[in-house]
Amino acid sequence: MSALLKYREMFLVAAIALLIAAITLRFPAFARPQNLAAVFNDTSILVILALGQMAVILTRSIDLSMASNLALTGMIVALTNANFPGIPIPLIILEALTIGAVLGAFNGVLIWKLGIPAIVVTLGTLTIFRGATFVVAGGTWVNADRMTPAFIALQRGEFLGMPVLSWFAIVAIVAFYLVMTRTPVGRSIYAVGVNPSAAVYAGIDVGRAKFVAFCISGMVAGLCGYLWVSRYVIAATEVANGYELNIIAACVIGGVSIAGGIGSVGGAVLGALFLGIISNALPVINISPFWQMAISGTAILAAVILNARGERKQGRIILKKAEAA
Amino acid sequence: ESIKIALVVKALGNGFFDAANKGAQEAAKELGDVEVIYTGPTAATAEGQIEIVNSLIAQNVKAIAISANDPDALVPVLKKAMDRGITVISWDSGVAPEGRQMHLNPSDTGLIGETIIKLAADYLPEGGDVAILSASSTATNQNAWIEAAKKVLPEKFPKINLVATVYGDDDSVKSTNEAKGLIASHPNLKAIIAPTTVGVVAAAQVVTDQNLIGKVNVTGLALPSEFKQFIDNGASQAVALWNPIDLGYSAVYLAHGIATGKAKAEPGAKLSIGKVGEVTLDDTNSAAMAPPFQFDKSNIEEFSKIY
Amino acid sequence: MHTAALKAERPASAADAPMLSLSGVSKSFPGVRALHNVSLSLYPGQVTALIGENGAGKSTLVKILTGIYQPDEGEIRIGDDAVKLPTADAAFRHGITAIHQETVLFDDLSVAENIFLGHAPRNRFGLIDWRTMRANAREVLETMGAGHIDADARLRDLGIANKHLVAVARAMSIDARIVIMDEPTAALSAKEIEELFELIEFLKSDGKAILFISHKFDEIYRIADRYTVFRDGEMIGEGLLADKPQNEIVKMMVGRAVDHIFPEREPKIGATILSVSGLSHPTEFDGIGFELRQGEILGFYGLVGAGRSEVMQAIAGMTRTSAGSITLDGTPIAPKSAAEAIEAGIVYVPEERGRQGVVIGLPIFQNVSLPSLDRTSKSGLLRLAEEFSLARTYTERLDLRASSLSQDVGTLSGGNQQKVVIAKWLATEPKVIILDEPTKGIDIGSKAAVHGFMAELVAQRLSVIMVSSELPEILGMSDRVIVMREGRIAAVFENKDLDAETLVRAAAGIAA
Amino acid sequence: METSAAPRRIPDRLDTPLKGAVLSWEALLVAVAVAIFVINSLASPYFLNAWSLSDLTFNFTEKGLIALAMALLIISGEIDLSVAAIIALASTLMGMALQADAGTPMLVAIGIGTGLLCGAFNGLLVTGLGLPSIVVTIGTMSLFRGVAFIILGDQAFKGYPASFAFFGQGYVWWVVSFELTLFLAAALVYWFLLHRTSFGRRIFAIGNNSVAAQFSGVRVARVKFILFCLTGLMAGVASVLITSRLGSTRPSIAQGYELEVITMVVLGGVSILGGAGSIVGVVLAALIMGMVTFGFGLLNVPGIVMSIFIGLLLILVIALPIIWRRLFGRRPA
Ligand SMILES: Nc1ncnc2c1ncn2[C@@H]1O[C@H](COP(=O)(O)OP(=O)(O)OP(=O)(O)O)[C@@H](O)[C@H]1O
Ligand SMILES: Nc1ncnc2c1ncn2[C@@H]1O[C@H](COP(=O)(O)OP(=O)(O)OP(=O)(O)O)[C@@H](O)[C@H]1O
Ligand SMILES: [Mg+2]
Ligand SMILES: [Mg+2]
Repeated sequence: MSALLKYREMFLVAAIALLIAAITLRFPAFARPQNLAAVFNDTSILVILALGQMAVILTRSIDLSMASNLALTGMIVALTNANFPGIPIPLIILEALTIGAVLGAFNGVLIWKLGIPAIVVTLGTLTIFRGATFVVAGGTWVNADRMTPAFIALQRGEFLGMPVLSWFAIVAIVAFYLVMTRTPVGRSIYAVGVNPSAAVYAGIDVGRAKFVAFCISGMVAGLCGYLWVSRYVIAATEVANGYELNIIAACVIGGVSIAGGIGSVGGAVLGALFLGIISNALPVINISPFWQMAISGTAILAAVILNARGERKQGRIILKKAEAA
Repeated sequence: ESIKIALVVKALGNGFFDAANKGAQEAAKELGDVEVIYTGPTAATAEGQIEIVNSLIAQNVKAIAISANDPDALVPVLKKAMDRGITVISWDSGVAPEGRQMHLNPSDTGLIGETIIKLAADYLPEGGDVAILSASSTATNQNAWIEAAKKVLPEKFPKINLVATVYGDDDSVKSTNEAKGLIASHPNLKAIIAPTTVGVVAAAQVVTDQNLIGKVNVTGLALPSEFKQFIDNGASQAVALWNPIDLGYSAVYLAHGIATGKAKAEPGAKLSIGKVGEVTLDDTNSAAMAPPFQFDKSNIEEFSKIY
Repeated sequence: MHTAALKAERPASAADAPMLSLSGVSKSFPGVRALHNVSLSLYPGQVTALIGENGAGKSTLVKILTGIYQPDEGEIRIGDDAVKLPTADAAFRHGITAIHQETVLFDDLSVAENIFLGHAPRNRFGLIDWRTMRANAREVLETMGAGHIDADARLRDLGIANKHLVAVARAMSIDARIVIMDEPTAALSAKEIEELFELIEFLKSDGKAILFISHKFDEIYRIADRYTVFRDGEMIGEGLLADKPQNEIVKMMVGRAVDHIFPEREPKIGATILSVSGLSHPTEFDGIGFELRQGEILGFYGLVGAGRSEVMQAIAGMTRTSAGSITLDGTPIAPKSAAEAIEAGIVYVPEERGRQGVVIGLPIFQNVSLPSLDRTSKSGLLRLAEEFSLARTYTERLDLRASSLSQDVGTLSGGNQQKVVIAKWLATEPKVIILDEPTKGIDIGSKAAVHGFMAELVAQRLSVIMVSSELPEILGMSDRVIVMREGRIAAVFENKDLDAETLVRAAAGIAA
Repeated sequence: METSAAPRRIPDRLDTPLKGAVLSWEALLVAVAVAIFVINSLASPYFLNAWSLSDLTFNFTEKGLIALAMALLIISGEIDLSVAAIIALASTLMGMALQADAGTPMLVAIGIGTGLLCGAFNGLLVTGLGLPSIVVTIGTMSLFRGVAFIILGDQAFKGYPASFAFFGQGYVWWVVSFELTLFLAAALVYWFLLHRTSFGRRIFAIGNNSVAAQFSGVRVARVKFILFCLTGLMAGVASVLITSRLGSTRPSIAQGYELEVITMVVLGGVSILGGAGSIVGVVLAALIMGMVTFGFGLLNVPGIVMSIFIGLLLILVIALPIIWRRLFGRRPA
């Protein structure tokens, strides 16, 4: 759409290309298509999560509870699978989506109906959901030996030469693109972030738009709960602990403005890929993994500074207009 | 009134420690007047263990038996516990000598170090590159074993080439990523040695996922119940472990003995551990239990039913 | 389609039944009774002008009709049916559309989307059809004679006038029966106003009922068929405009003769206190130079967006300048922050009261003492007694109506908030006080109080700069008037026999 | 409310100060704190014991010290998520100084100094470049802890001098620890700063309307910069205490503290949107969180389960007054 957004995404694409080129200098095999596909596959979960977080941030809110939601939903579906191995996997996925959405709706309702700031609500549910993970499992872990082969195998299967996990991410990207750009719900999420009071005049219920965004982020977190536990074949209380900040970081690097209203599906995906490439590359180019944190911190700061430049409000420019007239 | 003994573990939910708790409860039943408090933080951090030890001190427990997340950070609080008359021993993963009265190693450190290398070497007659995927970089026991392994390498296994040691922090995701990194950056890697039950599962899963079964052999220390499938599918030829049930049993038995004055922790002392036998304390008041036990295709089925 | 082409011959007949009628509508806000038992009727094919002073309740009525506010009591009928308008959406569905007074649009969305948000065209999968939407947007803009606006542009990049045209386009994009325009011409140029009027004629001929709000009588007489006058939230009168001369309407609006508003005073003008020369800003203004004398009220007039506020904010340290000098009382100063300007003795009472003036959430006395904290506190420690006495002194002089000084300013009415704002800056005991639109949005009584107080200030040898877009205020209060246009000074007048037309010509750049 | 016939003389206040105090947020927190104290005493026979109560304070003093400064920062409308990372970096640098044989005074200076510098770095990015603080400090959070990881890698620093141990393990008098004493003293200082000085008043003004504050001559950027420095400084102080208490340094030290500190501040009645809050509330919230975690600990409830309680407490304490007002507080307009 807007030229500026395009510019920002091109910038990220360039940064990622540069990053890959630099890594390839040290480790030529990195740029091989199979390897890049593997990196994408590794980053799929972060990509999906970042899209959900983007929907929330666009409405001037923030969801700190995504990683905890992921852990709780992941634990519940793992327990379901362990205790009722006969339940087919599509139903398990449906269960993950539903539980995630319900947890997201819990956040959303508090924000919509009571008007509590999102950061406070999700700070609370961040600990509540994770504590609940411990409680539902009675403090135990669910290991590979308790999961059915189908539960573990689904995302590892191949379809058209790509792992199913990657397809989950691709479907999510397409779905988000359509929802965010082509549906009234998606556009109202943007509108609420750009100017909440104007949204009221346009007939949009601001609280409801936030509620919808939180349902979306919750649903996405729930789905990733299943993907996560079946990927790492373990469901534990500590799963994805602290990951909420990685998700937000991916959005920020992708140019999603924390002040709401600005951000795109492409940006969020690229932001997640940027972090994914770094975490994949460091071990192979033999940079101590201890550098990873500092590098992603620097990337976040660089991204905020650059985005702030792009966004800086233009002056009124009375004089120029006078000359033009 | 019963004697309270706290079994503090690195993190709750870990199958290895749950098994140790089983043994601890057995010991309690056998000793009669003992109540075991099984506790630990949810994430394997020293701060979490410190808060727990503080609350144990307040509860006036008689003894604390701890598997520590950090050998040094826990010393001050454990000292405080001893000052208040509580018996403190460490087991599995030790604390520095000034922070406990004795330490119970699950096995002889040197022996474990040698065993983990041997597990890899047995299936590498031609020799080749191997790497270690450890738990956290501050874990006392793993560090000691790796040290011991490195010592025996040059003389006993000259053809084995240790190319890297990385740390997965006993976190499945981090361990998975580290294992992937090892495979990517060392194309000739023949074996991954993971002397931790979390890391070994993660590494075996990565090898399975990347279709490297037969090319990269995963070995190390593993719980048979968690690891059976990887022996079955060939990602691993063999792993080793001691009996965590016996370990938990012994920790409580020893803590009870010292706390009640029946036993005394001093260099050279021989201490009884009931049905498991007895151990002898060395200069640093450390003792070692049985040599590690090896699991492979022949016996994993049977042991996976026990722990 | 073009307006002229479709102009149908359908004379308005007063016999038609009202398309929309309101009766007994009241609406109160905490501390303010915005509307009391008002009625209003709109007729198909006719323009009704809603006339009233600032704060009379016009915009509140618009918001009730568009579902933003709910009336406390009263009835709305469309045709013969009583309707409820609980949301903006409900109002849309009843065929009511409005151009609001403030531009309530989305800066970061495209022009096309601003026009169609909420009723975008969809394709057969139910997805928004951007291509059609852009085409429709272009068509609507063209119909209004605003074809120069790029439908794909981001709204942020548009000037204020174009934004306003987008707001008009948004209202036009809905196929409505009732069209409401709340001061639609305030930010438009003469040519754009012409085009808007052409559009209104077209809507009239199309049988729509139109409510038109404006403070400009020439416009009202030109376009409207009927009038309704509000004063202080009450309906004072209505009827056909053709029967009513302007002075009678003004009398209904104000409730008394107009010339009583401004205080009589005998200016005692002294030596120059503030002199500004060559003050420039890279993008906003250029070569501003003037002198302010002791005991003088210097009026700054110009059209909205002429850059007066920017100049004043630069003098008061809020914006950096690229060139020029300021001398206060013989000493050159270059304030780099409001704090420095206040220290030097120049204060700026800002134009946007809610955003720049009051600190809602703090009590009245803390608002008043905020710029004077260094004076009321002792080595950094607060002294509440000092703050209260300072606040009491100034708020009582301004005749503030409040139940206590510890009351949150947010609970005060707009006019009383403005008094707190003025008290706050007066309390710093400045040498020069700059008032930017000091009576914007305050009721007539408070307005007189502010004017009276300004007279009192200059009588006490203070010097005042007053920025105002209201001609009567400029003419009634200033000793001299400076007119700004497009970031530069266009003319300077002594206020002797100065007439409105001269000022308007200077502001618009039309040679006399 | 306004009356049209208001008296010429406007009274200073209507409510007596006492009436305000009874209905305040702090009163609610006092009630919660007392309730938890009573429940703890009933639930565990070990709770009412001087040493237990003393040990309890270690559960909140370090986070509480940071919360004091964080409260001011949040009231001004900003936030700092990097405090835990600052602790890690400061501790790491202290460890490095230790390797170079620095003495205790030097170690303390380095710890606090690092905190101050990190805070200044945050402040510079936020006020100098006008960036949103939540994003900046998510970035510096990774950066600071990342630098600690780069320096320390898989190592740990240990062997702090005996005199250094006093800060985190020492007692000033009987069961009164040095940490508790420092926390109480700092609380007093911050209370004074926020509620009794013109600096504090300016913080409230900025939090409620920073543009109007700027127009009123408040140096907004300067005040915010100072608040970031103070928050960093307190994180440095906390780092000294934690490092002393653990007697060693790892880069993963104090993981996740930032959210606990913010929870404490919000629970203490500070508005996350800025502009409102009190130090008394924050101190009470710190005490409540300490008592809850310690009380559950005495019952050997796993820490993660108590966090459910803390999360619920946070949401309930904020939601209940809103629901209450909806149900009963409908005032005539
Ligand atoms: N949201 C609100 N809260 C409190 N008071 C309000 C609110 N909206 C309007 N008012 C008050 O209601 C009264 C009527 O305001 P309104 O905006 O309707 O006036 P208006 O006739 O449109 O004036 P103008 O010509 O200046 O636009 C004013 O006193 C105003 O301060
Ligand atoms: N391009 C624009 N976009 C949005 N708002 C604008 C624009 N230009 C002007 N405005 C608004 O119009 C109003 C008047 O503008 P401004 O104060 O800058 O001009 P001025 O010459 O000082 O006029 P005045 O002080 O009489 O309103 C302000 O509220 C300003 O926000
Ligand atoms: Mg109006
Ligand atoms: Mg202006």
